[in-house]
Amino acid sequence: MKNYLIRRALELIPVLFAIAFVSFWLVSKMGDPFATLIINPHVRPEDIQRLRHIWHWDEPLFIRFIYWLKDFIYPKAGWGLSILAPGRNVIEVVKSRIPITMAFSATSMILAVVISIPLGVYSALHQYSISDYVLTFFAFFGMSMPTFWFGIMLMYLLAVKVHWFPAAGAHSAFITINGLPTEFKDAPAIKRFLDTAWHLALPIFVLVVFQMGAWLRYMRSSMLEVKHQDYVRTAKAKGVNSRTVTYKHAFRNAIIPIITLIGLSFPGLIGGAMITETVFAIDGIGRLTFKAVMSQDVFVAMALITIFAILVVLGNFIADILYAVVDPRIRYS
Amino acid sequence: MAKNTYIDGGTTTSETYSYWRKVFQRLRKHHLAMIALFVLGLLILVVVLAKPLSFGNDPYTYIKSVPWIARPELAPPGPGHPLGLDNMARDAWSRILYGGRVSLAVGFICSFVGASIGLFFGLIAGYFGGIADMLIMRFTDFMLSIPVLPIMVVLAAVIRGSLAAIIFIISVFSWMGVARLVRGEVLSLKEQEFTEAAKAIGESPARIMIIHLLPNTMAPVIVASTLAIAGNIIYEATLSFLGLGIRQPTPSWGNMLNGAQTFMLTAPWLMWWPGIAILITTLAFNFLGDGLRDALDPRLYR
Amino acid sequence: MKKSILEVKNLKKYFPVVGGVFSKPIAWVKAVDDISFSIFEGETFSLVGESGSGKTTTGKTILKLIKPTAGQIIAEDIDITNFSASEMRPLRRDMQIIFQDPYGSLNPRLPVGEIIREPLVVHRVGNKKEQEERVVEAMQVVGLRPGYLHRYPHEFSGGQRQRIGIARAIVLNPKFIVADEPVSALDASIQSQVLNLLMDLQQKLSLTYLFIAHNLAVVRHVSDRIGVMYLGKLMEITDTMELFNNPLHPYTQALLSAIPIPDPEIKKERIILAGDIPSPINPPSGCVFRTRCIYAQDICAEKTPQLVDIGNGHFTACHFVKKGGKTEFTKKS
Amino acid sequence: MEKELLLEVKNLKTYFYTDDGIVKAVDGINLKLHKSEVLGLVGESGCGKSVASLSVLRLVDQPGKNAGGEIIFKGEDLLKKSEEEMRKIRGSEIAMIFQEPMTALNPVYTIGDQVMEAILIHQDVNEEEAKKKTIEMLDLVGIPDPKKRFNEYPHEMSGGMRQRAMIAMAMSCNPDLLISDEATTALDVTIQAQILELMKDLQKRIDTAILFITHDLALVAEMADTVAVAYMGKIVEYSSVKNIFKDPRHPYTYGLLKSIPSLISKKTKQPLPAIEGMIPSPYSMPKGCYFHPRCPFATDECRKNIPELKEIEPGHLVRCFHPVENTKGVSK
Repeated sequence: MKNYLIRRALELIPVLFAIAFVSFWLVSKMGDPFATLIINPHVRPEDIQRLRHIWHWDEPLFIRFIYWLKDFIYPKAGWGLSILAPGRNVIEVVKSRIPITMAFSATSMILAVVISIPLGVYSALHQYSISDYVLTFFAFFGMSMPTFWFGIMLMYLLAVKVHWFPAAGAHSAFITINGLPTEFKDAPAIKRFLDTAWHLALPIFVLVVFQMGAWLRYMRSSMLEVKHQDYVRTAKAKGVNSRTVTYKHAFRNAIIPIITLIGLSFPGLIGGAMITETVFAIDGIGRLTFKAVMSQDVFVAMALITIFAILVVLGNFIADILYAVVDPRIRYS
Repeated sequence: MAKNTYIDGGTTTSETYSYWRKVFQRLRKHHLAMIALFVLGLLILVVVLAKPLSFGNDPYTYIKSVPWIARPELAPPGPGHPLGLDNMARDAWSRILYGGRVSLAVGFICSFVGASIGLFFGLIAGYFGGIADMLIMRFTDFMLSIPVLPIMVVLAAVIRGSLAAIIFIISVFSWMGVARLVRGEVLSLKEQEFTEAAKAIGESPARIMIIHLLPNTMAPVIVASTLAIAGNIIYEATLSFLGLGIRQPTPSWGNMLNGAQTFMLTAPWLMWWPGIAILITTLAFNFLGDGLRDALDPRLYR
Repeated sequence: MKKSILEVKNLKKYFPVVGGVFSKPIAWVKAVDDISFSIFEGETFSLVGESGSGKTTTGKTILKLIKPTAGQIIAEDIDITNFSASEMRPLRRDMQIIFQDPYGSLNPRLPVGEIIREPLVVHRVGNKKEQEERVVEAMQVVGLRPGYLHRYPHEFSGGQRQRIGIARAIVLNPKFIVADEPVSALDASIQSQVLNLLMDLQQKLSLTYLFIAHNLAVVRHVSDRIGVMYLGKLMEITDTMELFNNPLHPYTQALLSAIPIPDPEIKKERIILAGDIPSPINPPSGCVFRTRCIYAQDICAEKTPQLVDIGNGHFTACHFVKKGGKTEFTKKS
Repeated sequence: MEKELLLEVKNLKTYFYTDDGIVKAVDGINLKLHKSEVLGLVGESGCGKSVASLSVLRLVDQPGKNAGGEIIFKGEDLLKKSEEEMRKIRGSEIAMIFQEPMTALNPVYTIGDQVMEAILIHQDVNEEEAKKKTIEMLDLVGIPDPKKRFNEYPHEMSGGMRQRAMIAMAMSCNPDLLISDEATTALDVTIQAQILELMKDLQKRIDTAILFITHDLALVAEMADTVAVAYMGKIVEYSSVKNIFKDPRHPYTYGLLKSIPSLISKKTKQPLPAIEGMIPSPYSMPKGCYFHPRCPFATDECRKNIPELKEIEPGHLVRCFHPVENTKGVSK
């Protein structure tokens, strides 16, 4: 198993490097980050030249990338040049947005998996029953639904028409404590948590539905496949009761292919989070990416896309480890 | 053994049927897939006949006035304009019809291009193995590790706007699944003796791939491509919704929603129909794909 | 001396086993390890052995379906060992193969007529009409109704499919056919039909067979000479009757005694070999059979016994079998 | 001496209700198995032998269903038992081993765990005792170094060792009946000899009756006391092993025995007396006797009516209107 994981880890390094380079190249095609500075009448052309030199923008693409990568890994004070947040360190800007995105995408992913796996098993065990059809229909609905539209519709129905949920943002600006409006950052932790949860309920719901469809279908078909395996029959022939047959013998095998899919689902989750953040105006890294691209904020966009790539690659690696843990056949290869 | 005594009986029937006919027979039993097929047929018919079905409206023309409300911009549904007018006073119904052309075209073309690239890479990697396989699969894994939507957004910002650009952007990210699938199939087909028999006859690799491997990988590719159409339609809609896809004034279901969110409070009806159109289309492709999977499942077959 | 149609000299085929951090070959499966034999014109030469003995690999290597690691393959005085695919192509008209799996050996998407016609198309034999005539003729010869031309493989039973495979092999009028376990996947009542067909075709078309099988009763019935393989090595080669009446190698003796006999009244003394067949990845030193041989001595671990003619074309690879068939076995204490 | 009757299968029917029609996989099978006896059930693919064995344990999957008959085990009809009662019988009173030891063992659990599970279910022992018993069982079936092997996964073992583990699992609760469904088919001939030897040895020691299912007539000759020959879901001949091989009366049994290549005969490289034709499609079974299209002795009667399984001499049952006469010496 050690060899296997070392090999996988080593394979990830060039992948990460390549993704970072390709995104760097693409993002730099978006526009010249220094060109916009010319609008400012206080900035002289020499200053722009100087800035270009400081950020190695006068070097060839690949060299520039290496310098950029170095700065990305060990950010200097005042590193980067952000249009959205002028004068602020790019890494700082990005860092402040990560927690909210992580919080609501991780929550949605865990919820989606935790709900859909038992439902998928149930669906497989009751193949062709009414509940199987209902679940199947629901799964297809989740897979077919355009996330952004689903988000808008929920916002319209549940936030605009009836005011059950807030329409936008990750939290309120002010929280009422003892009848007094208090600034969010000064409110007690529990209040802050509840307020955030209330704000994120709809976006999380959207993401859960978006992810659940696929998990439900995968789990159902994996379970159906395993149900007819010889070892399930052996277990029955041993006199194992049907509960144990299902959960000890069948489920344990059915979950193996699902785990490999977790790694593959990360890019989709990031996309989903980006859309949801944009629709619900949540200031996470997804919305920031969109804004950065739209305003040609090259340094921010590069940092963000590299961070996304790291997340995907790490997700793959975690799935690999999990896979090696659940499948004894992999441990020795 | 005496000559001309033939071995009769067995599973042979008097009727000769082809594989695809049998598949269709099984598909017919799959009610949801048949409904999906019907819905898709209808959709295609509707977008092809967009002009006669538009009640004489043109998706690009600004309507100067409507009788039931003072300002034509964001006018609610009324006679001749069943879905009302958008913020630029264009007929929403005709825009949905013409937008459907874009969505379906993007869905089909990207899926076809993706499947073709995937088939090519998958066949090469699976059949030749070794270095070719390693390079192709590393590249595939690399593509799968890319956070698709953020990169698509960047790409769309770099090459902006045209239908061809959107098709290119989506196609770039829609071949990896097929490549992996085909490679896996080819690896298992290679284990089967008919591939070896072809080599023993002296067939060239190209002939083996085209005559023996390609037709035998088609079933899962068709399923994957059908499901991919749904995904590609959603990608197009998403990019257009974000303002990075099909550009105004060309209608697309996605860019119709881009405008609609802004006017959610004043003209909520504009939000409903493009979304429902996307949902129905993707739902139909997903159901059809699922039905095809059951109908093509080789395990039930033999 | 009879004319040899095929000669194999010191043939070796090693398959790499990859592993470790860098997926480099860390070991070799010695599927075929230094074997030599000749096949005479018009005879049926059989290779028997258990799984992992390398008999199928030998058959496929002879036809260059697998690239040999070392040694020589000489077909009618031409050394084809290093022939490229295009150099092999004209020779393939004379050398054909019949496969084991009647389900996997026919392309499920091609109608039977096309499957049988493929060899004619590839070798550009005649025009379409002539090709179709030859297909019909081949179908008649193997006992398939020519009216089945347009049917697909799945419409046929296992026995019929095996006939289709045979028709494909003989349509080019080859001289030499490798029959790789041609009846082992068939039911007993169908097995005898196909064996009869193979023997009948040999007579009619003066074919030479390399017959690969694990069923010794079948092999006994169809072969002129037999080679016994174990772990990639040849243990014994001799005429069929000589092998069954006078097996000299301890492995052959054990193998023959392990065959169940369809007669409840014959209760024979069994030689039950201890232990498993060792892995071909790391076969025992010296004589590969020594780990299970009841007569093994120290010399067996040190020296690899050579396959030697002990008289009348009876070859054996055992340190204790001497010229004239004298054996000097002593049981291990 | 007549032994105590352990299992009696009466007119058992198991049908598969598929989209293309009903497949009568088991179509009225009758079997009798006495205590500590070995009954061989032979037949080619499609004869229903495996389905019959699974039917006895009531383990036939959808779309297969019992369509009638009785399975009397120790005087009680298994078909009338509740699922819970049935579960208690499986693995303890009736155990089963399968053809493919690789797929029949769960890949994610160790051999030890899987054998121990059977002991823990049916015996009133704690985990430690069960583990001790498991290691004893592994040792008994000839797995070397059982303590170490306890922690190995199926993929780390050879086919022969896996089948030994399956046998250990099956025999761990001293069953009265062991069903062996093609248990040696996937194994090499020298390993098959080992496993057969082991089964014979255990059968003597534990005094278990065996329902020995195979397609290989030679194995039946070796293992069985009584033999039932199945063809297309029906028993066509039923007798002592000696009768079946020395005096086969059904044309199918007779033809089958004659068609297998011999290990003694001098007449090699000669055409084998093969049975013509092939088994009919289960969706379009012939009228009358199922074997008549391939039978050299078929008459109009055979084409119209299905013959009954009749006792033509004591202990020898044949389902045929025209049993073969003068068959002495067919076996080689």
